[in-house]
Amino acid sequence: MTFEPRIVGFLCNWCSYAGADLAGVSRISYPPNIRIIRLMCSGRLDPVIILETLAGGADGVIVMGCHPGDCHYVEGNLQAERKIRMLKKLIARTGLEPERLRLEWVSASEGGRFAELVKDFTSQLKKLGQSPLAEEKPDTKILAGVLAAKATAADFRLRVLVGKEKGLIEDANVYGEKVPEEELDKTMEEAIDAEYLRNRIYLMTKDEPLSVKELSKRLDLDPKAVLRHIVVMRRRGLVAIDRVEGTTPFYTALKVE
Amino acid sequence: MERAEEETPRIGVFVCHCGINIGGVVNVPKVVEYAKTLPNVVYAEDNLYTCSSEGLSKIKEGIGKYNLNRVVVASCTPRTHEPLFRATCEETGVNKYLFEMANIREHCSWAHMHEPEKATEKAKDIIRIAVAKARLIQPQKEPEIDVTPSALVIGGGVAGMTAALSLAEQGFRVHIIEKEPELGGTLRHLHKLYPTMQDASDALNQIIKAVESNKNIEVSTSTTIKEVKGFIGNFEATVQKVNGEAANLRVGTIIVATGADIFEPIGMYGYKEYGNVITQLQLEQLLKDGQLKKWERVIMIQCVGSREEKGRTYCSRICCMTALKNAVLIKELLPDTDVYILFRDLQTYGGRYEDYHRMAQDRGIKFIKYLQEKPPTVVSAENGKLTVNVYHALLGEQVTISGDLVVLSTPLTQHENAKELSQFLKVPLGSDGFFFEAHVKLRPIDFATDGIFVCGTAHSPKDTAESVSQALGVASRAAIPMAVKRLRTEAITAMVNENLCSGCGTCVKLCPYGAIEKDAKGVARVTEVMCKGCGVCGASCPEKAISMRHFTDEQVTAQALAALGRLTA
Amino acid sequence: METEPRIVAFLCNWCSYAGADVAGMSRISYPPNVRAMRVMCSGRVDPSFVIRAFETGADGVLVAGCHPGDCHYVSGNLKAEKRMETTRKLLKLLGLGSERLRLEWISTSEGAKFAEVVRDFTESIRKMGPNPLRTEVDAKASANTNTKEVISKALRKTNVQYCLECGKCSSSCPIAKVNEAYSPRRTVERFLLSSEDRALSGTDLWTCLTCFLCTQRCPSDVRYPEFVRACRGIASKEVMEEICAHKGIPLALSRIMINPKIKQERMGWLPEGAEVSRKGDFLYFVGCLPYFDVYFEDFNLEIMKIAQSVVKILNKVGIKPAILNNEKCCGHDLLWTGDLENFEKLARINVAEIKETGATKIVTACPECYRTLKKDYVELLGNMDFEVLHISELLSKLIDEGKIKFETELARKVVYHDSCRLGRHMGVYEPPRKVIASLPGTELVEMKRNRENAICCGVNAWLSCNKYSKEVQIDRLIEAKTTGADLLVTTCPKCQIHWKCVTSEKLPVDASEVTMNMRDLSVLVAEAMNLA
Amino acid sequence: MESEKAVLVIGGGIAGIQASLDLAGRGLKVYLVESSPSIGGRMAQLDKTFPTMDCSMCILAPKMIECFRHPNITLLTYSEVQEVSGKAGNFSVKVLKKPRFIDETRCTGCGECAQHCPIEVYNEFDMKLGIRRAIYVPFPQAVPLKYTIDDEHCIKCRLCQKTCRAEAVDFNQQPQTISLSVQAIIVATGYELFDVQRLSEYGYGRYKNVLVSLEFERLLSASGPTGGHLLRISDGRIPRKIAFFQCVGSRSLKGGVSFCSSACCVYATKEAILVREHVPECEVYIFYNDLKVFGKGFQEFVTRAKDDWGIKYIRALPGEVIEDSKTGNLTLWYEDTIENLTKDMKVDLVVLCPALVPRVASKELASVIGLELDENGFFKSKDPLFAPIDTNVPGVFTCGYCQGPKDIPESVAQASGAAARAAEVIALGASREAH
Repeated sequence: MTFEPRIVGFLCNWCSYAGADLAGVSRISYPPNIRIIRLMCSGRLDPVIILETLAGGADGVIVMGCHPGDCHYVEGNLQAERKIRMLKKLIARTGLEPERLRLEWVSASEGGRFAELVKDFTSQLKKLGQSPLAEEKPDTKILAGVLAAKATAADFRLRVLVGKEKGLIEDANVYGEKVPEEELDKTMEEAIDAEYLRNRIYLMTKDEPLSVKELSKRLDLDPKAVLRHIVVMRRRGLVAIDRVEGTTPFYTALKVE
Repeated sequence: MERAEEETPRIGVFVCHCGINIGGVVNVPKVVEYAKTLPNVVYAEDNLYTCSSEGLSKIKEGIGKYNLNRVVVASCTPRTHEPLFRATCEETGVNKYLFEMANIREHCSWAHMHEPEKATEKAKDIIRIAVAKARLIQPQKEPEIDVTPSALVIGGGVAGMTAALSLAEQGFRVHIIEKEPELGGTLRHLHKLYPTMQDASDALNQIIKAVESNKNIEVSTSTTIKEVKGFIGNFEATVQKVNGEAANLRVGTIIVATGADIFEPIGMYGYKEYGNVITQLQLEQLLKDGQLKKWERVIMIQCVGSREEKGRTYCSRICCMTALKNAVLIKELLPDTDVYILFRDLQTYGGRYEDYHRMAQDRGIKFIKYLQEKPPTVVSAENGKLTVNVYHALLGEQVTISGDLVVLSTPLTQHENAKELSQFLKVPLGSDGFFFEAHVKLRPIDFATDGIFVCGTAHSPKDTAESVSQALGVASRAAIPMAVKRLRTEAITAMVNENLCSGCGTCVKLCPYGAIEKDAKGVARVTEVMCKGCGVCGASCPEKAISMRHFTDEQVTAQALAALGRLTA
Repeated sequence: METEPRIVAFLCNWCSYAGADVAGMSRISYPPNVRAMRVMCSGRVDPSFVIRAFETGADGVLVAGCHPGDCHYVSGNLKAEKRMETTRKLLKLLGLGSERLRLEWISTSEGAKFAEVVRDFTESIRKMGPNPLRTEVDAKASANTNTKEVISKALRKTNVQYCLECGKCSSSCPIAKVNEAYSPRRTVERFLLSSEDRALSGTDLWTCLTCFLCTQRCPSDVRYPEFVRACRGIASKEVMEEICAHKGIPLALSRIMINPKIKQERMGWLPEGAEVSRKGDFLYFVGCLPYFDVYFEDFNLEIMKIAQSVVKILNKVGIKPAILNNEKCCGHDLLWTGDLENFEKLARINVAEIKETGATKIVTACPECYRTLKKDYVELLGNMDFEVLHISELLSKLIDEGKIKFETELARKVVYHDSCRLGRHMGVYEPPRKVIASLPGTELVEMKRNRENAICCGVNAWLSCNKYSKEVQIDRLIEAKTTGADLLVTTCPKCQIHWKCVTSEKLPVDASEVTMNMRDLSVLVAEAMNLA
Repeated sequence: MESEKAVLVIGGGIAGIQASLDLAGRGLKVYLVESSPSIGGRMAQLDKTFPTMDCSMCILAPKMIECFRHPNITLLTYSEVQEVSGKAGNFSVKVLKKPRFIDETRCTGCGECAQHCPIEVYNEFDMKLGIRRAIYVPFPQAVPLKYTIDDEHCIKCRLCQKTCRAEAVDFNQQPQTISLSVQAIIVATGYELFDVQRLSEYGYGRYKNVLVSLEFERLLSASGPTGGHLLRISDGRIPRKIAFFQCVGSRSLKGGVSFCSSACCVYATKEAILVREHVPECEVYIFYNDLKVFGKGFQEFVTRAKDDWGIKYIRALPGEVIEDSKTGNLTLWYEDTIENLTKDMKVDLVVLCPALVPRVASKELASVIGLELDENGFFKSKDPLFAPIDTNVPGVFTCGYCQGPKDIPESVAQASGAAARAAEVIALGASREAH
């Protein structure tokens, strides 16, 4: 039997869902691999939900919203775009293919485009193969990565950066300065890196106390960098020293309220 | 009679054949059997047409017989049919938000009509997703608010007065506040109005008389806005007279009819340098005062300070007609005077203005098209004359005209203090400085913020007839909430968990409707009646402190997992 | 009034002029009536010199050249012989008498012959009496007009002030497409800006074909050709004369006809057995065909066949048309060259003569006569008591009524060309097509640009026949040819003349691409009726 | 109570829809009469709207559905107003409901019937570029989503009847006259296209690749006959060069209408941008006379089209179009009035922007109601300046294009204005009753 990818589609009510309706009304056929979930706006989609879906074994997730300028809620679709951009960077770090997540604009009159996109995504995923997180044999390493990513996406820092991205670029920060887009991109990149690793560390140390050396081995990361994260995490009250073996402290995750 | 939310979900699933539209592809009985196996599903059946009166009574029957407190209909798209099924649920005492729809026609049978087996599997999945959500949905209430049946009209020009008169005739109280000592706005400075050539002051006096004698209208001149609080139905405006006297007005709706300024072209074409370079506005005054001289030649220049490459990029719409009108008036009084109009593109649009243009042609008014990149030049010549040099684009030749008077047609521009008003009202200005409507196409006189409207030249340059049309339009838009007195607002709104909120303000910035603000405690508070339920705030909240009614993270996640086959009891 | 004959003599430099010298040197006396003009060759004497000489009152014209074989320029004298023969025919038609023009061969040594010729010619002219045109030395309309007033009236009358400068005219105008210096729009704009000097003193006004294609398409209903017509009256005549084809002969002929003393001899074409009358309800207005027949004899167009066919057809269906013996030019070309004064004179004469016949119906086979009689006369003189029909309208009606029987299968593929006057000017598009379509064995095909979009034959009122008009003509002929038709039918004799003219010159394309059989509609119908 | 009062709205385009929603929203009863089987009007046919490039159907469909759902609105589609009597505050109206041959209460809009109908007819909604069946909805988002049998083309094979499980097909349906009593009337009958065949120099109807703009709009639309692929319908080729002609029949003293349709310069710009979106290498030329950029954001829109999209504007109205009969390509002649040169251009497609003219049917309606028309056939305003929405008949108001050229937002604003005026009439009546 050939591999049939399972796709979850999150569609905005006003344009894309209507576009999918029109594909049906026009009897345009497309692969039956997509399962559609209706949202009021593509901007509604919390990154955590997408990561949850991927962790749940979806072979692909496609988010569809109104074309820029068409959003029923002014610019929720652009917010979605920012989130997806961040998510793709995050996913890239987990070992899961970021191509499993797509964002597309489909208007209410683009039944053909909807079908075309589903067709295209399905064949793209067929080439990519089954998700390593699909039920039968989830790749534990990648799963750990995705779960860390999920935790990262739920964290304050990235969310605030994404949420304020538009304001920072277009208006100004509290000091009345506009932040150049490239600069913000760099900040974002660094934040993704840092927060993702911290969450990895947190999840690892939740299972068992680990030393910097061990963490560095498992994360394939310079011990110095690991230690820097540990320091930050200790300050935030995320990890504490469980025990010291010889001169080596072992860290363990703290429960967070 | 509504069923309590704490009850265990008892879900009924109704699967529609839609004639053979679904049934011809999807194996409906098999799907029904499958639905019965899903958690919390206590009943499932199939119907030929669930939306027929017969189908609807089957739903009602099911609700009664099996004590259902959640209903899932698997048929077509909720975009057209959901209201019908919701209404059916409500008739039986099930809150309409306890209904969920599975679209197995548009998204399944029609799209996969050549793969019946796969379509059947997909239909099962779609129903599973719907059931996953149905298990978690809660009854919702659409909040109701009272509307104060009075309006505040900001600006006492022709637009504001027309809107006020119509609202008053419809039976509502209206407050007009005007910053000038008298009503009338821009029309006070005009001589005649095109295309009817009616005398502007005559017309204005009639309207002012009607306004002043209308017992539903209260006028405050020399008055400006100091503060506006509240939301649709319940605005509270603080207004202040020039003498410092302040007052509070409680109104249900607000109309912005603040008009526009007329651009003064200082430093352009010798304006203020040569006495005989004037603006159309000044010419209106000369015409009004009967101060024309026996000019040999009058030259009008269009697009002075409008349609610029940068800055005032917009076309001011009324200048071509104004120039034509004044040129014709000059010709009437001084038939031997040559009148030239130097234009870029003649904006003689619509049903009547072309005829007006032809009338000007009949009178021998001369038209010269100039190019933006080769604008005319005006220099002073001997004996008080002016020399205008212009590249006649349509002949490809330089033309020199010696004239006695140069008239500059300048655009309408936004008032300087509009920015302040836009902040008071939390309504936006566009890049051209004019007030920016909710939607350029279909909500041209509404603001995104409910209960506040815009008309006249505050919105964009327009002439009297167009301002009147818009003002009447606003009189309808503003009347709607005041006529119904109580408003039901969106139930699908954002909720803030105050304990989680850190007061970072991300949501405040993101909300396109200004529905979220930080309260005294520094946490976000949603004004439900202003919220439209898009959910952008929730998806972006750094603390995940905001949840969306009827589209909670839990519900959406459950649907996503159900799509992957993960639905557990 | 002076009655002494005034004779103009054109003498060739090498033989005859020298002959005249010899006559003098030999002190041979001859009458003093001759005013001699030296030309390098008798071949230089254009018929227009002769016609203009008569128009301005000469009683006789003598052209003298070398004897055949002696020509200093090989064969100039032979050309002169042919031209003078044509000119003599024209003079005959005009009723001036061909004898007023004499061509003689006089060599250097023949002083006596020169004197003899002059003597003899003077005598014969004296017998003929003075040139009837002699008293009326009024060749040109007196330009006693206020330019500003003419323009402002014309602007209003022809909607020029409504011009929106869109350029639809120039991109429709067949001339503007090939001559980038020309644009009706720009001409109009100059008038509107009161900077019309260039237009009035240049060629712009004379370039217009008055084909009405621009007017047909102008959204502002600017009737540019009519505007041009009105302004030609105040535009430079020198420019006009420079660009006038055939040295202005056709216009001169028209002007000559105005003279009441002119009694034309123009009825020679009537076919044998033709039944025509002097008076009657039904009049056939022949037009200038007899003159064209003479002047364009070389084209072998059998121009008179048109008139003959018309009469035969009319007779066949039982109509005995009245024909004016002294029918004057309708004045079309004068009108369109801005000579309103002379046009009016012709109009009044013709209308009076028509009234005389008692005709209530006039048929013409010439689109220009058709327009002029039906429209311009009415505009000038008010409504007429007669109805004007184009032959195609009449034929179409007769076919409808079953009064026409066709005898011959023509087996022709015919393409029809709408002449500007019949088509766009007068809106007659369908009758000629109907007539052609009803001819047995005839297939009617259309050019791409037909009916209201048809392209002019390239010349109007004998003006501006130049490289641009030739481009237009060749383009049109190629268009006709590419339809695959084997016969090009028109209702306007002038279209045929202009095309024939262009194809008889050096062509920029292969002759096979443009050469086509041409036929006038009436001739074709007569053929089908076996009346040819 | 206002709820007993009713207003008749004639015309189910965006203006009529907006007026109805405003009135219904404030609690008045509305009868919305539309002559075609669905409301939506011209706007439903548009792909995008200028200057925001909003998807037209995306923003219109919710309003259409709202009309259908609104308890205060009675939709009378496929219906015509036949008789109006009475006066402001008390009109009696007779509406003729044409037989759809479908029981609207039974039809579920499932479309099974159309799948089986053997008759194919050119679809008017797609400007006859696409195909529909003899039993049809004009377009998938039609409101109401009820099928109609096109009596003219139906061959009565009754296959639809056999396939309809809802038993909605009723060949015995008769025209039905409905009597209404209303207090005020709003007329919003919109426009139709000027017959561009009258300008034979452009060859519309003779040349396959000369289209009118509304046809082109359908060709661009994702829901149109080519599924949104920009192709020449004549031969399926992708056009590489397209010319738009402005003022085809408008601003004319002869052979057209004297007024300016007001929207063409900008909608042509929109279509031009869409062309570049669809086929980036396709060159687009817009031939115009005066660029009418008077509306909000229009000038900026045109500037963007020039600078960002590379649309070329040439100030000229072309004189003529000539087809190459072999390739179907077109040569057009124009005088570039800025360069002052007359030249030709070869293009693959010519799109004519015709004058938008008041509907022929509005003449009939005018006589039914007693409304005056102006010389251009628009409903005449009582006072063009201060009572633009009022007509010569008290209690009857007009809005939208039928009252004079305007774009969508102007129509929408004016429709609300008409609603306000109608509400005033009712308020006046109510206060009289009270006294």
